[in-house]
Amino acid sequence: MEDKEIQNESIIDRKIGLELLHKMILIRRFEEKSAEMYTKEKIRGFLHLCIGEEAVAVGVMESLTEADNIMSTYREHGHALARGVDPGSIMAEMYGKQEGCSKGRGGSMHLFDTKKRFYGGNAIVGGHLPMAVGMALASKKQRQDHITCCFFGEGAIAEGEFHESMNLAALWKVPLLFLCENNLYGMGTALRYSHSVQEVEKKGAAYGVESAAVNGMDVLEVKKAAKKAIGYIRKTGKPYFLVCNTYRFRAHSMFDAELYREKSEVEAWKERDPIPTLRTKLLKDGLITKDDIDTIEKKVKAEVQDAVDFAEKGTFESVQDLTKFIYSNQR
Amino acid sequence: MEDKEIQNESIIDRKIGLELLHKMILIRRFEEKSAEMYTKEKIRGFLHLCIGEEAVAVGVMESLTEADNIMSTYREHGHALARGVDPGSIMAEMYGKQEGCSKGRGGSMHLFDTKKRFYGGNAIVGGHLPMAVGMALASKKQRQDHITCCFFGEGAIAEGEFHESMNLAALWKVPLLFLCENNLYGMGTALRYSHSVQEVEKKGAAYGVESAAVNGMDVLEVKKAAKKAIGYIRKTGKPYFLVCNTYRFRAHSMFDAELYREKSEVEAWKERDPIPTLRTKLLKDGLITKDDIDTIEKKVKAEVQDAVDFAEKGTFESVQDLTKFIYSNQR
Amino acid sequence: MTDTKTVKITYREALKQGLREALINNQKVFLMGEDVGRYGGAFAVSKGFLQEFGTDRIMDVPLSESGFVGAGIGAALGGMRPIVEVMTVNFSLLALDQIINNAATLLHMSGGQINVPVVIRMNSGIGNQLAAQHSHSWEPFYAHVPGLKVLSVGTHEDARGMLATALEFLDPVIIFEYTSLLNIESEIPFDAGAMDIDKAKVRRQGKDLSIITYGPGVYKALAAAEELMLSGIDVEVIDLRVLNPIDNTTIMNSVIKTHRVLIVEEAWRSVSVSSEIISRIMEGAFFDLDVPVRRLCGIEVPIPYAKHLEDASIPQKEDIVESVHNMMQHD
Amino acid sequence: MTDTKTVKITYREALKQGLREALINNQKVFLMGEDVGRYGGAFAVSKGFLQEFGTDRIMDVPLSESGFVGAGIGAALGGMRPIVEVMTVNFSLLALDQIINNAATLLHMSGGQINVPVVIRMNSGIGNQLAAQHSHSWEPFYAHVPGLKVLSVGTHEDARGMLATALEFLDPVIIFEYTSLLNIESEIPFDAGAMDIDKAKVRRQGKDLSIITYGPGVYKALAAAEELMLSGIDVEVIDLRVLNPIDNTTIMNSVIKTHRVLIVEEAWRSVSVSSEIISRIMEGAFFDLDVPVRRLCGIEVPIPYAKHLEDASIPQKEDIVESVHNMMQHD
Ligand SMILES: Cc1ncc(C[n+]2csc(CCOP(=O)(O)OP(=O)(O)O)c2C)c(N)n1
Ligand SMILES: Cc1ncc(C[n+]2csc(CCOP(=O)(O)OP(=O)(O)O)c2C)c(N)n1
Ligand SMILES: [Mg+2]
Ligand SMILES: [Mg+2]
Repeated sequence: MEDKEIQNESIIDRKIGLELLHKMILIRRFEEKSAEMYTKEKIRGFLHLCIGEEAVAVGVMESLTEADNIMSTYREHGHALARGVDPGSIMAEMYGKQEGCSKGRGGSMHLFDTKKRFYGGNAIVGGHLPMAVGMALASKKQRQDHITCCFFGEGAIAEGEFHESMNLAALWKVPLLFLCENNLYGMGTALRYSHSVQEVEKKGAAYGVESAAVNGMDVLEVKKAAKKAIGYIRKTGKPYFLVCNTYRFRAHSMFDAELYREKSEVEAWKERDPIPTLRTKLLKDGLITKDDIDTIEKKVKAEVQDAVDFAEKGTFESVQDLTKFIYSNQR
Repeated sequence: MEDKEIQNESIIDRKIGLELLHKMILIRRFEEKSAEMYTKEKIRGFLHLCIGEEAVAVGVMESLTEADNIMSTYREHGHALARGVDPGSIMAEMYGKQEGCSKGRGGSMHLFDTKKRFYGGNAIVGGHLPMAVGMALASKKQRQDHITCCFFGEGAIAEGEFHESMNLAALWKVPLLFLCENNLYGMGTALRYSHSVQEVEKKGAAYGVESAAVNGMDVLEVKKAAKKAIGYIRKTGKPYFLVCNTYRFRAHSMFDAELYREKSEVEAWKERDPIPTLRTKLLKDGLITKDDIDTIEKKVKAEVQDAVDFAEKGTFESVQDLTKFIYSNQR
Repeated sequence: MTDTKTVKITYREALKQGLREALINNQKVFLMGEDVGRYGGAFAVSKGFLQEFGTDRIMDVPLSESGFVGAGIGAALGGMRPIVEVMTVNFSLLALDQIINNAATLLHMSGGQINVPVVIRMNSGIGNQLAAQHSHSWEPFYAHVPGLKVLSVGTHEDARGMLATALEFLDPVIIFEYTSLLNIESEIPFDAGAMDIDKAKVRRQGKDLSIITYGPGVYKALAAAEELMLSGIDVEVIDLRVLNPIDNTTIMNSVIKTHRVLIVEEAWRSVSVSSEIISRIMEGAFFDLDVPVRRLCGIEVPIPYAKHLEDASIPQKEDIVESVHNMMQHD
Repeated sequence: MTDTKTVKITYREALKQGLREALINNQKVFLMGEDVGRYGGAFAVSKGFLQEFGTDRIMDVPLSESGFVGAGIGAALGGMRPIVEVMTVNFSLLALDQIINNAATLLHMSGGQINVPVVIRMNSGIGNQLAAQHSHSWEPFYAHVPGLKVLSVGTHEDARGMLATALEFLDPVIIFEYTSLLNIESEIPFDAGAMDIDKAKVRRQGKDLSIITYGPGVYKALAAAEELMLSGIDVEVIDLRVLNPIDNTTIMNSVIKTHRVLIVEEAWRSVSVSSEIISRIMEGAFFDLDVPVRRLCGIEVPIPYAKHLEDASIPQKEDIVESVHNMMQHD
């Protein structure tokens, strides 16, 4: 434990500390605002919040380069924000405006930003895993040295696509980070009802894929584990399976009575909230002051407000354009 | 090794030895005749022979009861014969006659005989595994004490259905024997090109499913392993994954130039032919005589000839009946 | 309906009553699907069932559509009476091989030996801004496949009664239920129960023009008909109900009566149920037509998230009214 | 074709030349699929390619259709130009989620940011007694989905040239090739190459009746036309070639000219490409019809193994001739 902390110190300083904290708080406040806008019916459809899981998005993304590819799920606001996708373009997307990052065609579940190499926003559980293998394969074939990082939930592991993708990635030796956010539930189905083996990282062995699990509530631990995983991938060109154990504090989506878990369980996990965890540590280590936190909160507040303003000011695409983007009409 | 042989003795006597030998020879000669009838264009479509793999069919089937359910692949003549499906009805099926076990609608790949609880004859690789889980689940729900045995090739393990089925079977604790015939090739694709981990029995651990591999060229070893597996299933109600390592001596199907493997490899495996292996052992142990073998061969010859005669004498269904069996028209 | 005592319930409640009755009436019936138990059903249709019927009858399943749908099919083979819920029709693509190659085919392939009495329910439809991956209308796919009975639940009566009759069939039945109708209230007979599942139904008698539709089109067409009546146009509304096999008689009787047909369907236009209805009218009632049959279908675009674009991508009441006016002017 | 120098080749050879050319012309092109390499291709189309192009360009893949088709899609996103072979169309159901929810949808869902330049080839058709699970005609499914370009290779010229053009498209292209044509020889221009993939083609000019067909129907229709000519009936034969999006102009021009239409299709009748063609004629050329359009389609039955039943389940030349005679008598 002490040993771990020492190693953590070594990867953190004031600048990085502030950055990590800023990003996590941005995600948190952005999503809180999204929930608010959902109740105001500015945002519709499915809205899946990652509140409680911010450490994973931030810790992993921090360790990737701009050239790396990202693929994610429908619970991807955090990933997109951590990746640097413009908050305004995300909010506008959820408003259905053409200034949105997917021109309002995708909504919350389908954020895309190819400039950031952010490839969605995929809402068929497990359906993006095979594509991630393919992207990594393309990198290998083109002798590019970037990797692909694919986020998915522990629920997705039960899908055949997980199995096929792990096998293909291992067989073909492609630079792919399988990044599982294990938040213990797939909608209302607890891990123990969806997997016969619940330490899901153990599944890597069936494919000879290097695997690890990490405390996903601590951004420093995630960062360290991600760094190790990514280092391995860059060095060997082979895939890696990293499981981040985390928890979502909110409901699965906005339609969820949360009948399947005890309030007390949620409260217990909130004790491990990744934001206070980092904040406390940074304060304790004297890397930041209370003022810094205020500054971040103020800055984030403005960023989120800007995003909302941008979305509000956004415009709706003309209905005439409905059939755009079916074929590219290009050769 | 010695220990093993001693155990083998204990499960074999003259009667059983003759029976095992008879069944393996029946399968071998029946399939040789099928190949002949294919070249004579009596049989068409895809024909997949299991020559070389007879020990698996016979060793496993021997250990099941009449109440147990069987599901198999398109390479299922051996399983059907070992199960006791009438050879005439199989040959007639391949002739496309209405006296066939599937009325000529199925052909070689789709042998069915519900009286024998033989549920196909399934030609989508891996596609029957989920159904096998369901049959086992039905037994469990109805508190029946029979099990389901599902045959598949090692190629099927790469399909998502294998993964989903193993997880479901383990999670629901259903009495299902996953019986993998690992003949080292899926069509022309060698094991090493289809699985990142080639000791496929290791995949059981990812689901907490008890697993084992056995020499599939020795019917006595198969029988012992199957007995153990089936005993475990009956006792615990839980699934078991048994891999029988074997080899097909013939081409994948009748359309296969066998470009993907060396003749010498095939020859080497033929040295381990399960029929001579058992024959030699029984002779050596003094359980049978050369005359016994002649008797078996003669008997089998007659059985196969009867099957052919039956098929030849069979009749074609009227074209008027084409649209039968689409709906059962029953409530 | 004015004669008999009626009760006002939501479509959700109607579905729920039908389902509950099925579980009570037959101990072989069980419900399996993602989040049908602890979560209470993704759309709260099975809320409270787990408590009432227990985990043996109400089975939460892992995310593995091919696996659990296949297991449902297998359980049907094994003597149970499974009702499989695919959370939404979108995910049924993952199980399509099981549904087509196994459920729809086994009766035929086995020469009539095997029945597959499985009921597969799927929530469907467009209209909640769920975007491209969650807004498919796969009725045309299922309507294409012989061996499947395909039902589309467009009214509260059918929501209440179709399941009971489906459970009397020995063949696989696919039931489309519609998310957009769940909260809508309507009157149904106090003692509503099992409904025929063979025939289309004239939901409104009319003499000027026939609107043929199904699913969410039914109430839209009825509303349009009311409005059109104000202009003196008397529209007949036919609810197809059974999309496979399609009931020709009801259609032809209506064409012969009104000589004008408009088809309304949410699914994409090309190769749709509409196409099939038009073809049957071409074949069976060509000389009875006063004007060419027209159709209002889903615009051929992956359904966009933004509300105004989503609305524009499926036929609305106003579109129906306008089309009918157009067709009537063509005299 | 009599003017230019021609060469006589089989359909297989034509496919092979097209494929080989594609591999030579563009280093980003690679072929992936089950048994395309060491086996030489299930239908010997890629025989020798592994030796010529190496394992990087000719990739044998494990049995995992969802996985490797998805990987092909991902590789396209990643900058490669994959040609994915699904061994036969039957297995494409396992990859349908990838093809529809990813390949066909990403361009739209991302607001036009992402192109998916993947070509997916599938061997198809009925006629080799492969029975129900290996005899699907899934053209209607793919023709229903916007975002896909769907080609049906009914002639040797198209076998030679369609792939080259498909590889110029930035959108996903599905190519249906037909097993029953592989060994058939025909003349093609000596310098045959890239063909347009936008338009239907009049394969035979005629004035009395139009046969509209695709795939294996083309040569059957041409043969029927020759025979009908002997009775003085001059039939026009239209090869649709592109099943999605369908070329209306060529169809309408022919209807306006002949006033009589017969559609010939091997796929099951209900909700088929034929249904769609009939609908378009109803909508676009109703008043030009002398007699109702008719169609000869696959009988709605899982295709049986027995030869006589299989033959009876799809339209044959004789059926075409008979139908045309019937339609001509109806004057
Ligand atoms: C193939 C498929 N099946 C079902 C769903 C419905 N669904 C959406 S999210 C979800 C739970 C996924 O759980 P997990 O993978 O653990 O991710 P989490 O939501 O916990 O982040 C389900 C069942 C879906 N979108 N796709
Ligand atoms: C889903 C699917 N993909 C591809 C095929 C074509 N195919 C038939 S058998 C086979 C190889 C299967 O290998 P394995 O599972 O090892 O069984 P074996 O033939 O060796 O007994 C292939 C690729 C198929 N029938 N089903
Ligand atoms: Mg989860
Ligand atoms: Mg094999």
